[in-house]
Amino acid sequence: MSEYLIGKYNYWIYVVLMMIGFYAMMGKRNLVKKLIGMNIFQTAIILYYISIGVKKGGTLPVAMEGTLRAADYINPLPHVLMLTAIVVSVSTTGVALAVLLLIWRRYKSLEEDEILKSIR
Amino acid sequence: MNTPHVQATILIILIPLMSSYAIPLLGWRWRGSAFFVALAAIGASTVCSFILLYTVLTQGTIHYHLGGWLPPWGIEYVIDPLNGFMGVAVCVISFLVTLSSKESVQKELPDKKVRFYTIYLLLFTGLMGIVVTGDVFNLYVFLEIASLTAYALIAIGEDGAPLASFNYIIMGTIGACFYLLGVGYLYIVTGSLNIADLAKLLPPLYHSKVVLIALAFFLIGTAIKMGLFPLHVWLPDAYTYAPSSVSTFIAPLMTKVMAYILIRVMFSVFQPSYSLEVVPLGVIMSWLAAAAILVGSIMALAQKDLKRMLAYSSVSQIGYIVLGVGLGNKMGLLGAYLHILNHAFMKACLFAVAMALMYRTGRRNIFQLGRIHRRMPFTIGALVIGALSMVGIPPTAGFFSKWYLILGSIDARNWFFVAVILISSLLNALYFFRVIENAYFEEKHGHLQEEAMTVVAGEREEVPLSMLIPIILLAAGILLLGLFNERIISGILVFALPPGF
Amino acid sequence: MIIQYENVIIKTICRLLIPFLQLYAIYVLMHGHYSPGGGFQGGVMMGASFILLVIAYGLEEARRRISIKTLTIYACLGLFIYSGTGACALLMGANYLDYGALPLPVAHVPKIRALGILSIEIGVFLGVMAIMICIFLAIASFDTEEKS
Amino acid sequence: MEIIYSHKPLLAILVSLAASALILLSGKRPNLREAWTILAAGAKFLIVLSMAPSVLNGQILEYTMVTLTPGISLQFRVDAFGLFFGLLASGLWIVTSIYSIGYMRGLQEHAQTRYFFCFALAISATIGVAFSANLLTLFLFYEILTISTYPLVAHKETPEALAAGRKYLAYLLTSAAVILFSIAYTYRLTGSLDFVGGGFLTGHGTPAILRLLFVTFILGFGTKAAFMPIHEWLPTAMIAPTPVSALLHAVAVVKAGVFCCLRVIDFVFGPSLLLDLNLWLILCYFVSFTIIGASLLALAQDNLKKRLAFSTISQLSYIVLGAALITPSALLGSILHIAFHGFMKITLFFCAGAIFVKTGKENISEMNGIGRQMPLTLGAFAVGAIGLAGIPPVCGYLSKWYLCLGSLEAKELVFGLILMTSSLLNVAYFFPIIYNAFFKKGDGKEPPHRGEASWWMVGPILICALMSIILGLNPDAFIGFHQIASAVVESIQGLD
Repeated sequence: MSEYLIGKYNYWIYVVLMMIGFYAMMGKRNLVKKLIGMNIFQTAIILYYISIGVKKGGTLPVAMEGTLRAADYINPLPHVLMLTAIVVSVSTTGVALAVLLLIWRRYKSLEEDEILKSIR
Repeated sequence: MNTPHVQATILIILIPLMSSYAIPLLGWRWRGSAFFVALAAIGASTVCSFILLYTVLTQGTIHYHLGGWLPPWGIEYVIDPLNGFMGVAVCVISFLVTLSSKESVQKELPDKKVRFYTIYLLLFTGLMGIVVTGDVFNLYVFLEIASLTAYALIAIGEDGAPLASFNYIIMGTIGACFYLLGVGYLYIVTGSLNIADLAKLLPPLYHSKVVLIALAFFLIGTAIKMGLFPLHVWLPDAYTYAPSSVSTFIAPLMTKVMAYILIRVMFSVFQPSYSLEVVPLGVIMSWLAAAAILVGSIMALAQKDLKRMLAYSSVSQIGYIVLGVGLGNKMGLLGAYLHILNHAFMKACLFAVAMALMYRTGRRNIFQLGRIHRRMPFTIGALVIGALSMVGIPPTAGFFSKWYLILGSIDARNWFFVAVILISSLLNALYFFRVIENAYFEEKHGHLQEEAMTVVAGEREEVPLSMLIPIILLAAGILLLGLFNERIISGILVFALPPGF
Repeated sequence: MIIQYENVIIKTICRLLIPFLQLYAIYVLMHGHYSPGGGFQGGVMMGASFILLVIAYGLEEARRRISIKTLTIYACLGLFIYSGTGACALLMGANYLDYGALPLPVAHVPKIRALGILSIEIGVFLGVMAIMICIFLAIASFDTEEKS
Repeated sequence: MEIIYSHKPLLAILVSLAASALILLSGKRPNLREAWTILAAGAKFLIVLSMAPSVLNGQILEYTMVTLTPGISLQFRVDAFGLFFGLLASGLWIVTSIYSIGYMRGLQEHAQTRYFFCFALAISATIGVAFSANLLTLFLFYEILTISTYPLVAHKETPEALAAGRKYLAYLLTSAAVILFSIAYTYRLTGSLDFVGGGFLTGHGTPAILRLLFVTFILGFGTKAAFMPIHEWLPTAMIAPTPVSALLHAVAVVKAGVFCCLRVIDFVFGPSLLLDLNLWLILCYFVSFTIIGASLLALAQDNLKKRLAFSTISQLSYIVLGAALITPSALLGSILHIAFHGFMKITLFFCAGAIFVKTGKENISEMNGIGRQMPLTLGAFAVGAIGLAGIPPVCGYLSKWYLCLGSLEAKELVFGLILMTSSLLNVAYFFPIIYNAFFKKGDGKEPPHRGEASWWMVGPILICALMSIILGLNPDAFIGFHQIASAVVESIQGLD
C-alpha cells in the first residue's frame, strides 16, 4: 500500500494538482480564477509527462565526450513533447487573456454572474 | 514513393500555413489581398486533397515521413481512404464557405480583415493537419492550433461572444488536456506515438487498466471538443455569437473533424473489437448519442434565433454521427461517415443562408422573416433544400445518411434507436418548417397588409454573387450527394471501414 | 498599466543586463542543435529582454523603438524561414523538412543537416521573440488604447 | 414478360419538372407561364399514352438511373398498374390545368407562380410514384409529393390555411417515418425492394414480423389514403384552392396513397401471403369501417368541399377493400374504381369550385336554387353524384359491380352489404344537394338569370362529366382502362 502511495508519488501529485485546477475551472465564478485554474490543470499534465521521462542517474541525451550507453540517457521525448505543450499552454493563456480583456472592455467586470446579468 | 503527387500530403497543410503568414505581409500593403490569398490557398489545398484521394484510391495508403525520418521515430502523415475522404470534404466545404464569407467579413469586420483571414487560414491548417497526420501527438498540436484559432475567431463576434469564447476556451482546454493525458498513458505503456505503431503494440496490452483509462481520456476529450451531449454546453453560445462568417466556417467543420478523431482513436489506434466489445463503449456512446439527438432537437425547437436553432440542431446531428459509430456495424458506420459529409454540406448551406439573411436584413429571429423569399428567392430556396435535407426528405443527402443509420440500428436489433432517428426527423421537421413557413408565408389579416406586401414584393434584393453562388453550390451539392451517395459509399467509404466490418 | 518608475537603479541595472541577456539568447540559439537550448528558448530570452526594457523605461519608450506592426513582420518572417527551409527540401525532391537534401555548398551530409536545423531555429527564434513581445505589448497597452 | 429499356418513363417525369422550372422563370408573364403548364400537361399525357401499346402487349418499360443504396437503384418500371395510374393522373392534369387557369384568374389569386410551380412538381412526383420500380424510389417520390403539396394546402396564407398546412405535414411526415421504418426493415429482411407481381416477401421473416410490417405499411400509406382514424388531414386540407382539392385531394395525392397500399398488398406481400397470414380479412373490416364511418360523417357536413372530402375518404376505402378481398373480380373492380372515382370526384370538385368562383358560396345550405343559375355545372354535379351512388349508366356502377362480385367470390357477403349501404348513404348525402339546387327556391338575392362560370371552368367540368358517362357505357373507351386493369389483375394473379 505504501508502495502504491509513495512509490508513485509523482502520479499522486499530478492528480492532486489537476483536481485543484479542475475545481478552479468549474467552481470559481471569477473568470481570472478560472484561467488560473486552467493553467494549473495544464501544468499538472506537463509535470506528469516530465516525470515519466525521468530516470535515476540518467543524463542529458546530448552527444558528449566519452560516449555513454543508451541506458544512461533519460528519455528526451516526453520533455520535447512538453516543450510543445508549453507553447500550446502559453498560447492558450494568451488567447484567454485577450478574450478576458475584451470581456472587461465590454462589461467592466470579470465576475461571471455580473456579466450574465448584464447580457440579459 | 517520392512521386510528386505524394508531396500533396504536406502541401495540403503547408500552402495554407505559409499563406497565413503571407497575409499580414501582403495585407500591410494591399488590404484587399487578404481574402484572395486565403481563397487561393484553400483552393490549392482543395486540389491537393483531390489528388490525394485519387492517389489513395488507385495506389493504396500513402505514408509520408516528415524530414525523411522513419516512423515510429519521425512524424508520419498517413493518408488512407478515410483521411482522403475527410480531406476532400473539409477542403471543399472550406472553399465554398470562404468564398461566401467575403462580403460578410467586409461588412461585419471591415477593419480586421487582414488579421481575420490570417487566423482563418491557420484554423483551416489546423483542421487539415488533424486530418492528414498519423501521429497522436502531432494530432494534439493541430487540434490545439484549430481550437486556439477558433477561440479567437469566435471572440470577435457580437454581444455575448467573448464570454462564449471564454467558456469554449475552458471547456476546450479540458478536452484537449484529456486527449493529451490519453496520449501520455499510451506512451507509458507502449513508448510510441505513431498510430500505426500503436495499433501494432496495443493488442497484447488490452488487459491493462492503463490502456482502458487512456481510451476513456481520449473519448471524453474528443466528446467535449465535438460537443456530444451532455458536454455540449459551450457549443450553442459559441456558434450563436460568433460572426456569421465564422460560424459558417466552424459549425460544419469543427465538430466533424472532432468526430473524425473519435473514429480514428476508436478504430485505428484501438481495434474495433477492443473499443466496442471489451468495454461496452458502443452501447454507452449510442445511448448518449440517442439522448443528444432528442435533447438537441427539442432544444432547437425552443429557439427563436436562427443561428442558435442551427447550433442546437448541430448538437443533435453530432448525435447521429456518434450513434452510427456506436452501433458498431457496417451500415451504422457507413451512415456515420456519410453523415459527416452530408451534415457538413447541410450545415454549411444553412449557416451560409443565415449569414446571407444577416447580411441583407440584419435579422436572425425566425419569426421576423415574413415573406423574405420575395427579396432573396434563391437564398431562401437554398434554405429550403438544406432544411429538407435536415428533415431527411429524399432525394436530399440527409435522407440517405438517415437511411443507413436506420439500417444500422435494425442490424443491431435496437428498435429504440430506430424510433429515436424517426422521431428526431419529425422534430427536425417541426422546427425547420417553422422557418420555411415564416420565410414564405405571412399570415394575412387584412387587405391593408397585403398592399404593404406588394410594395415589398417589387424589390428583389439578392445577396452579392460571391455569397449567392457558394450557397447555391452547397444546395446543389446536397441534392447531388443524395442522388450519388451510393457512388461515394461503394467508391470510397467501404474502403475506409476498419478491418473486420 | 505600466507606470514609469524614475528609478536610477532599475534603469542602470537594466541597461547593463539587457545586452548580456540578448547575447546569451543568441548563444542559446546558436548552440541549440547539439546542446540544450534552441530557437524557442533563445526567442523567449530575447523577448524577455525587451519586456525588461518596457518595465524599466515605460511603454512609450518601448513603443518608440518597436511597433506591433514591425513585430508582426518579424514573426511572419521567422515562420517563413521555418517553413521555407522545409519547403526548400521539398523543392529539391526530398520530403518536407528533410534538411539533408538542402542545396548547400557543404559536402558532409550531417553538416548540412546541422545548418538546416540552425536555419529552422533562427526562424523559430524570430517568431517566438516577436510573438512574446507582441502579447506583452498588446496586453500592457490595453489601458492606453482604451483611453485614446 | 419482356423488359424493354426506354427513356420514356424518365421523360414523362422530367416534362413537368422542366415545366416547373420554366414556370418559375416566366413568373412575370402569366400567359407564357400558363402556356408552359398546358404544353407540359399535353406532352406528358402523350408520352404516358405512347407507352400503353407496348405495356398492353405484355412488355414492361424500364429505366434505371443511379444506384441509391447497395442493390437498389432509382429505377422506373412501367407495368400495367403503373401505366394505369400514370394515365389517369396525367390525363386529368390536362383538364385540371385548364380549370386552374380559369379558377385562379377568376378569383385573382395571389402567388399564382408558386401555385403552378408546386402543381407541376406534385404531378411529376405523382407520375414518379406511378412508375417506381421499387419501394425506395416510390418513397422518394412519395415524399416529394408530400412536400410539394404543402405550399398548395397553405396557399391562402390565412391562419386557418397555415394551420391546415401544418396538420397536413404533421400527419404525412409522421406516416412517412413509419413507412421509412417498414421499407428499411423490408430491405434488411430480403435485401431487395423491387416490386414483383404476387409479392416478394414470401419466405422471409416470421409471421409476427410480417404482420407487424403489414400493419406499419398500411398505416403509413393509409395516412395518405385517409383511412378512418387517420383521415383528419384531408377535410382540413380542403381549405386549399379547389383545383388542388380536385386533382390532388381526389386524384393524385390520395390516390397515390391508395396506389401505394395496393402496391404493398399485391406487389410486396402478395395475395397468397396475405391469405396465409390471415391479414386480408382484418384489412377488409378495417376499411369497411372507414367506408361506413366516412359516409355517415359526410352527411353531417355543410361545407360542400368537406362533404366531398368525406365522400372521397369513403370511396378510397372501396379501392383498398377490393384489393384486400383478393379475388380477381374484386381486384379488377378496385383498380377500375381508381380511375372511375377520379373522373367522378374531379367533376364534383370542379363544380364546387365553379360555384365558389361564381357566387362565393361554399356551404350547401346556401345553395338553394343555384341549379337554375348554373344548370350546366349542377347538371354535371348530378352526373357525378349518380355515378358515385352506383347508378348506371355513369361509370361508378361498373366498379361497384365488380367489387360486389368479388365479395361474393370471397364468400364474404358482409362486404357486399357494406357496399350497398354505402351506396344508399351516397344517395342520402348527394341527392339533397341536387334537389335543393334545382327545385328549391333561393333566398331571392341571386340573379334569376343564367350565369355560368367562365368557359375555362365549365369546359373541363363538362368533359369530365361526359367521360364519366362514356366510361360507364364502354369502359374501354378512349384509353382502354378496362383492358389495362385486366392486365394488372393478370400480372398479379397470373403469377400466383
